[in-house]
Amino acid sequence: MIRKKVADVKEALQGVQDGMTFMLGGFGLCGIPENAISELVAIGIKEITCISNNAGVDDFGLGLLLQKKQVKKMISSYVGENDEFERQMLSGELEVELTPQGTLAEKCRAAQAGFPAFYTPAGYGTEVAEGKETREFNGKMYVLETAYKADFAFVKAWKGDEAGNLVFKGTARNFNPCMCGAAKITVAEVEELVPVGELDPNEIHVPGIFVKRIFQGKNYEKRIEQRTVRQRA
Amino acid sequence: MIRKKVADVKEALQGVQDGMTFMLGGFGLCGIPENAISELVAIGIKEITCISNNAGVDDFGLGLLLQKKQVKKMISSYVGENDEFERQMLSGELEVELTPQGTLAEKCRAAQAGFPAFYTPAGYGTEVAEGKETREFNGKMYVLETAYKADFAFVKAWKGDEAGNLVFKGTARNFNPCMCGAAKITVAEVEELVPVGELDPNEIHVPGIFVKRIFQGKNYEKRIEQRTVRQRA
Amino acid sequence: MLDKNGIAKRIAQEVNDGYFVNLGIGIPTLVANYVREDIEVEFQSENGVLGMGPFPFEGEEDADIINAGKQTITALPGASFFDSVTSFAMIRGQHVDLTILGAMEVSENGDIANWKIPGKMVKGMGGAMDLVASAENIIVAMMHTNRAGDSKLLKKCSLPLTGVGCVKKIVTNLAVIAVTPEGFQLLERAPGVSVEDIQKATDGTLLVKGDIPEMEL
Amino acid sequence: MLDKNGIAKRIAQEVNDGYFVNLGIGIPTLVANYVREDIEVEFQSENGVLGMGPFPFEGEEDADIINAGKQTITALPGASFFDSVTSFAMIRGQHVDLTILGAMEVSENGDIANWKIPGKMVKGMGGAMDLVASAENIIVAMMHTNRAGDSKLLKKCSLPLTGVGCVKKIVTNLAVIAVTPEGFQLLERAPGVSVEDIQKATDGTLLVKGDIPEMEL
Repeated sequence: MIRKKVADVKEALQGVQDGMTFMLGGFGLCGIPENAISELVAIGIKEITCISNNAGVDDFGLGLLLQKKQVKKMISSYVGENDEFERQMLSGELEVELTPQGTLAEKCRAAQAGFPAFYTPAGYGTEVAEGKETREFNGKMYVLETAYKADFAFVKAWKGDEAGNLVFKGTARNFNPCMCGAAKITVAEVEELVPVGELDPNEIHVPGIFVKRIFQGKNYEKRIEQRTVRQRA
Repeated sequence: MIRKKVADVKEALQGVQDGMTFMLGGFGLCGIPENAISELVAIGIKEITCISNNAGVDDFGLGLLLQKKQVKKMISSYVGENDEFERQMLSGELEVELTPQGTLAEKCRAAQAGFPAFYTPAGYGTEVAEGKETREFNGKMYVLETAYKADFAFVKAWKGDEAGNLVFKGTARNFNPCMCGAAKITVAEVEELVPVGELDPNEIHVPGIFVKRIFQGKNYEKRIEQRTVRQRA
Repeated sequence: MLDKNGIAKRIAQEVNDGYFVNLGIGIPTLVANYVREDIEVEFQSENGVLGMGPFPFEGEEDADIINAGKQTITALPGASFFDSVTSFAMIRGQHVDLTILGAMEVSENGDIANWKIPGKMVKGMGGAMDLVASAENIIVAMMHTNRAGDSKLLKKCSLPLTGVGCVKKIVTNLAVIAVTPEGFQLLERAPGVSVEDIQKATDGTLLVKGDIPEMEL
Repeated sequence: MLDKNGIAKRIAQEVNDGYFVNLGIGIPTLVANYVREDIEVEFQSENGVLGMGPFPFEGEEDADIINAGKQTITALPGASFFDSVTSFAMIRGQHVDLTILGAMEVSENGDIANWKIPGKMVKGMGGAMDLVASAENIIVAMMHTNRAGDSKLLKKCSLPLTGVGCVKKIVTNLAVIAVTPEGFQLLERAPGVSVEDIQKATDGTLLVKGDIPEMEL
């Protein structure tokens, strides 16, 4: 077995530099790599490009990096929960590339799986297809989309082991699996680092080969964006 | 919940007709839909095209359909375990389309996921690329491959529930997941049909939406092709 | 005239036995409350759940179990969780039978705009572009006019598009309308709404063939 | 001169700490037996297992746990099972560090042929075309000549290709050879084999620079 465990978030982030491109897992605030984000804020890294479905909220998640103006460019599908984001975007301080959600996931997966490009129907006839090749297959139009390139992928799992195997819980899985192995270095933080052999090999969501470094995260807040409940009858 | 359960293999195969194209899961004899294959032999369906990584052995798996000359065309990556197959192929009785294994899996997945085509490096510069579009991305050459089209997909899982959710065991998973939802009708046979709610929603390998019919299979032989063992020290 | 719940109630009639359904944010989310209980339906949320259930009881919220609107939800027996790639395989691969979403504008040829107002508001398309480019059966749930009173059913969309020629049906506070090769075709009137009211609120071509029944809710 | 186990033993020296390795059928499978025990290595088999272990003890064979050669195997602690799509994501995405496979022919520009003899034998390419088109680091394990005594290291392959310009190194019963822009470069001789022996058995351009050491096994 090839051991991927590192001591802490500091060791996990060794090599990150200003100007790099990062992938960050999560949907809204669900399943985001909280420890990696905090550390990126703490070390004051600058001019980064973030590939992430959302941009956090004003005071949590990627919003923390936006607040400190550490982000040069965001590549996302939906950014509607963040006022500071909208301000920076409309003022031109922040570059934004909006991408359909399924295309965003698949562009990560293409990088992970060695596909340079694929044809998808999403965005045909819209701004998203501008400047891109379009093509007909079986009477339907498709847009050619290319794989992302990134330096680091930061993902968050529920459980993991030293071999880098990951298991997710609920909808906190989302973009995390497709980002594993889609960047030069994939860093996984987990709520619980379990002994090797404890995870059933049939139930592993991401095999360790896609993960370069893994560490046990700390102090997860797991903030809820929309707390919706029903009353007991 | 949408119930997919059918009574038996006969009901599961309703609608199969001569001349159709079938996808069949399995790698070698591991994870093959034994019940569906037996029934296809029993009903004497003819002139079928089979998309399956292998072609079984002479007297088991897809070999049973070959023996009875029910197969018009095989689309596979490796067929080296079957003498009757080789005889029919060399004599010209059987059409054969050999496809790289990863491409075969991805052509199924493309059909499942709504991608008409994708670029892969496999087969560039070989017979496999003949007549296909090739293209350079980032200094490397790729071949354009298109999604398969099939009428039925027959897959075999370890456990499943009435909602069509599937769980696999060991390497019997192989091509089964990517064929689910890749044909017009997907038929899953399982070793154990468990009550709804028994499968952990985090541990489902194939969500039920990709499966149209599910039934509890019978009399699994699960034949081993190469029984290799080591001696106890 | 219908309120948001009325629109949801009418759309719920379009949900058939055996349908896998994706519900967008806003009015579409409400549709789940009105689906007949004697049919089998499963709700998919594109962030990674199939078999979505109602909101959790107070105190049982789980930050790891949300829908695409970031609301805490529950999973019903038979549900599954999966990643974004698998979720969009369901959508792009046309395994989802019905997509219900909101819109800022719809044109008479079925174009839809719902993600951007240039220079003013850019929230992003989320999964909407994948959904409208893939789904065979798309119903738009929206108010017939915007806050300024302008029609949202246009000859041609003025806002950046989300998808082209994809909308099949529209249910508004005033009417049920089909998108046909000839333009918007009026199918039903909301209770107490006249054909003239609908005509006035519709900017695109509105075809009125024969008697237009009032909705049955 | 080496036997099959000798070839495997020499190739095992090319397996470094931290490598994920895919082993083809035949001689490559034997490599696992000779990898140093003080390094961390994981074996991937393209039918869907990472962390492959040795054959099971007699009576513990499981029909559901096999390798790409259809042999019963075991899974080590830390192993994972996955589907074919994920397996080839590992391969195509260059997450596998080293690929070792057999060949019928290799040409001096690194082309490889190992899946078909027209009109005579067609077993198929299995995963070999994906492997050779993707891997950065490909070592061929084979006999230097075929049963008829003809060289398998050629100027140009005569059989249908599996991949072009992809082989980096070749280990045969006679020699270790690198594929360079100038042709085959002789790196090491097998015990008791002379440069002349190797030259005679090699059809393609063979570069011999300086003293050629004997392999250390």
